[in-house]
Amino acid sequence: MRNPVYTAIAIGVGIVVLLGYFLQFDLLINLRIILLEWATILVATTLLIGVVNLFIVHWRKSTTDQPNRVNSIALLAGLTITLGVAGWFGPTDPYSLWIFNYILIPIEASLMGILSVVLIYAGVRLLRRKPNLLSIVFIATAVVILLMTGPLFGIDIPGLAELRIWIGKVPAVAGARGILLGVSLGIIAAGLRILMGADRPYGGN
Amino acid sequence: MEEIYCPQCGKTNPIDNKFCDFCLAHLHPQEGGSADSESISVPGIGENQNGLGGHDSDSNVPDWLSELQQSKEVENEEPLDSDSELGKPADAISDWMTGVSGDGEATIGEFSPAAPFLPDQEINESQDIPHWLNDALIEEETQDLLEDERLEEVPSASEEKDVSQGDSSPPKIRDETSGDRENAGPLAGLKGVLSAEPGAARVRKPRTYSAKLKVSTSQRAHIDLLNSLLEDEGQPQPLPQRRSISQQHMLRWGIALVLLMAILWPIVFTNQEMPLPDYDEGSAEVNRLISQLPENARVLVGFDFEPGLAAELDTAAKPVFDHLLSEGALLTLISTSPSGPILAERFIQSFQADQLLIYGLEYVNLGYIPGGAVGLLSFIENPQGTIPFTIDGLVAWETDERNGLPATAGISQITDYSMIILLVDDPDTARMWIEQLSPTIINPQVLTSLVLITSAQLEPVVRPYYESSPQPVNGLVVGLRGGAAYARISGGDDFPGKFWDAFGMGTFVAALLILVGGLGYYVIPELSRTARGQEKVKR
Amino acid sequence: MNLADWIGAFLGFVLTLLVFSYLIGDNPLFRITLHMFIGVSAGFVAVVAIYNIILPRLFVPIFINNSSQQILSLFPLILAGLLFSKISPRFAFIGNLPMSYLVGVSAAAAIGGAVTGTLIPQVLASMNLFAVQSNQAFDASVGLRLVNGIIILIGTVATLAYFQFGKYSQASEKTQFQTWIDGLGQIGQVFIALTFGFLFAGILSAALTALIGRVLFLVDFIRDILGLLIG
Amino acid sequence: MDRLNILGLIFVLVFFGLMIAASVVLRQREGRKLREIPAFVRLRRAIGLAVEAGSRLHISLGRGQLLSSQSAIGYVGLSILDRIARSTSISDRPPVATSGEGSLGILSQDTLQDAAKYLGVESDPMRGRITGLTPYSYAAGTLSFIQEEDIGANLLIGSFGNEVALITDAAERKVGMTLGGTDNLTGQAVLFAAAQEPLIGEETYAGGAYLGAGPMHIASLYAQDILRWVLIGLIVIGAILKLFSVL
Repeated sequence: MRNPVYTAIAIGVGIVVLLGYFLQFDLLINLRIILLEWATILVATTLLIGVVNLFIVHWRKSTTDQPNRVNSIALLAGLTITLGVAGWFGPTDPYSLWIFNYILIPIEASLMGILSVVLIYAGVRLLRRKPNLLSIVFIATAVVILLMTGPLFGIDIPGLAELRIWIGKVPAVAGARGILLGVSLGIIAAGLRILMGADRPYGGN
Repeated sequence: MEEIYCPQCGKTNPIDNKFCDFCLAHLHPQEGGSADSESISVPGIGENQNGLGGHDSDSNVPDWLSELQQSKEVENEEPLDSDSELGKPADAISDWMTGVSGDGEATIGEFSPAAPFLPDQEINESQDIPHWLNDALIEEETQDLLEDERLEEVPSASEEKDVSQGDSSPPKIRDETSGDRENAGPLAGLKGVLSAEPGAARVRKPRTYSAKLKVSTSQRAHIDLLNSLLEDEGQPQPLPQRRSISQQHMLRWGIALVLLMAILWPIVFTNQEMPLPDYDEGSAEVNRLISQLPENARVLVGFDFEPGLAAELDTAAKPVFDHLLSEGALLTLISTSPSGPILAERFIQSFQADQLLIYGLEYVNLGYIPGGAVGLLSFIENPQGTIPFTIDGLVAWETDERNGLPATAGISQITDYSMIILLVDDPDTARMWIEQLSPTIINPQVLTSLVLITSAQLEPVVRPYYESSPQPVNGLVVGLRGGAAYARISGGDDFPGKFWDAFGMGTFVAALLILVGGLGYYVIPELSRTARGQEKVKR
Repeated sequence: MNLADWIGAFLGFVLTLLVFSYLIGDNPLFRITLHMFIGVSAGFVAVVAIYNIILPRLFVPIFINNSSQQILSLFPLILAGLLFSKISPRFAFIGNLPMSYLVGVSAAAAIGGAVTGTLIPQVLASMNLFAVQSNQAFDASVGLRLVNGIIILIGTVATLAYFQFGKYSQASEKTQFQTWIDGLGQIGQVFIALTFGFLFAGILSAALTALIGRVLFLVDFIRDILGLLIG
Repeated sequence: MDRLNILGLIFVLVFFGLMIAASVVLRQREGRKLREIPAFVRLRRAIGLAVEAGSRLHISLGRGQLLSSQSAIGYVGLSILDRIARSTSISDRPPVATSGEGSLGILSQDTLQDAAKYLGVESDPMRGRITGLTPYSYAAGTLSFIQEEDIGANLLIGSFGNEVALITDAAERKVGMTLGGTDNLTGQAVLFAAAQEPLIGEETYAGGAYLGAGPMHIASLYAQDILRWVLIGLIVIGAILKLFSVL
């Protein structure tokens, strides 16, 4: 049996915050603001715990004799140096910006660059993997949009530019809206399951 | 009936048995294929020995000895296996699995027999079932069969009689060892299995009872099955998928090469610039709004993108900010992602060469609003209370008691800003900003306008907000194309031409690759399959 | 460029090449680079969190506010302290209290956000497509708007219908209603594929821009080096 | 008081009531069948295979911020993690979870520990991993995690952006099954092309129901189905009323 205290806290706090979204009573609104403010601070704390967790995992890995330990050492080095420099001088100091500009941005932007190859590869294989109407529609749309996003050597294919704008304005909006509405139904269901105590991801068994 | 003693457990077996019925050790060292024996001994790790030349190099070494060597090496490997990831094995089975399947490709990568010939990746990709899965399967099969055997071996009345003629009955032997857990050899990790100690083989006198009585048909069937399984596994795999894997590699390499060439070409060789886009309504609207800003207008700028997209958003935003700063706007920088404040600072620094921007006077960096939509809403409702300090700890706002920074002077609520510009790469973040801001700014009395500079991927998400009426988004610069259009509209000729050329080439080649490559990749195998089918029919 | 910039550019050059090496195949150097990246980005996140939230919002209020606010600001401090027990598996249970608090708040925030942020605005936006001013003359542009509005409406409805989970008929025979829903779902799928295709092209062009940015950087660096060597 | 807000509250209350009602009805008699979603059929098979073959399942919970709508998909991922941990922990190699956000990481550890306690086995906190704290570093961490570990199937259920392509690519290189669903539109578009088994939009939220995470998960699907048609009705009626300038 789970500890009922935790469930009660989750449900109680949740209901107050939820009602605060819809009902405009001063007391409720103030209570909601305070509860959310605390939650915001706690989320930042979990972020720090995440960093500590990362550190511990890789510290353990780097101190045991295993083949991937060099990766963990690299991670720890990156983490400690950044914490030291940015923590001491401040995150927007030129020293911190140096690390950001010459280590973080090159790696992340290159990963994003690799993504283009990965995505083209996925696009090329899609038809073979799932030969159906949806894949054809997907690929045809992607190709038309791609062609019309770039300057296309200054060549003007009549109708194609208009088609691109129309797709972006009409059918893509319809699809996106349908998906978003469906997703919000899913979100409400998942949230309500927590608020009625059916799902209890917090510990306390 | 001729019989043979097992060199490992000392029991008798029919002469034509390849393996001992009891401990699965090799009965004929010189005949047994080494691959077989190793597959049994310790899958995964046992295979390694093959690569290291354990058996092949010296077939005279008796099996039990080589088994012993192996088991020692296996023991040495164990620290490798008990990686911190693994759950602490709580029972014998998970313990056994831990030992068997190893953890991490390190084991496979380093010791796989194929390692000298193929790079790691090839091994991993070249088989339908990964090594570790193979090993686990073999071991599991072995385990199942052995367990079945044990169950079925509960002696029937006649068997009991026969067995009693010997010195001791098999169950008794088992009892002797049942408390121990094997830590080496083929049955590592199992409790209550027959002793594999070489000493036992030497000390104990061979039993003299007929094996015929012991091996039931079902056992025989199981053993045959096991043998055939193991032989199959021991066979070198023909790597049926290898061709298609290398095909995939080739495809990847091909795509990368063509794409890089297409991008490099205009960057390195050509000077012929592709035409900037003619006109873009969203960008034109942004241009108009900025031109209409009052003197020293306060502008709130949200930097909400990931550093990976810095190239796209920086380039798209550059012409807009050139224009904005030339109008003398004072900037307040903010973000809802932790990397945002640093990206903001970096972006502002990129203007310093042309135009000196003094911190606090012309711009101020408020840093990061935590808590996603909740935090953002609280900032919109009460900016001063939510972020009282700048990222470097200065008091950000002017209050009755204290002086704030000039860049934020006169701002007490969000609608005091003349314009809010948002640089964003994520649809959820964009929607979050728009949805949270729109109740406040869609108000005829509010003069604050919201302008979005977004990554190209966001167009279908943000365009409806721009198109709808009332308009929650008043201007829209989408991706590199939007930035190029803005540069053309504002007359700024400093839009990086090579960038735009490479972009034109890149998008064209990408579209072509997907279209032609996709069709080719689909059609060619289909054609060859049809051709193969026709050949078969002819035959 | 000063020396620090030269060193930085060289580092950036090498790191870019190391990441690009993944295109040839996965390799240990690529992984080391990735791990360094994870460490650096985590370091920045931690520092920004400390500078922007932990210090000004957790600790500063205790010292500068009046007594009632000071007491109030002790609560998050205590909760955050309890949360830190999650670092040790043995004492993790102490942190269950703040976690259950966080889960409750976040579930409510999710529901509130979905209803007020997505559901209501999107439904209203779908309706507003048909808001034609009564005094406005019905011309071609209004007609076009209505046609587009109808397409968006059908697309939205069909996409929503595609997600229908329950079946209205047993497997053997389909009721008319079920056939109708299935048909609508098929149309919805086409709209979904179209939307994804559009988004995919956008993502690809964003990724291409990043790739171009990196290639430009590499080429510029080589040019700079050559310029320096040749003079 | 804002009329729309009140409407919103009524919507949530009706949703709540319908979920309760559906759970009661489901308990009394067998409900209608759910439509088949191929991805979940294959997932169940993959879980079965994992139990039999002792391979490890990897569940990636994404990097959704807790105080936004993204948290909901995180909770769906966690309930699937719980379900899978309970069905596979005892057999051999229990599942591992990676996440890109501090709080999700903590929750995944709690979930795994609860499942282990329920089964009476010891749990290792290292199985709930935080692999990075920004979207791309999370993708990078998960990518190397997939490459370094022996994983039979990857479930990506959580909030992902376009960076998810790096994860699916790594999974494909390792020849493992990849099932992916997210709330993020660009993430979905990428998964549609790159994942072996993509889940679209709301389908991802149904994961709990399709994997048997509890009766309330199925009940909520029925509530969603009813309210879906209510929404459709509202949109159509609203559009007609707008057209004739009634509203």
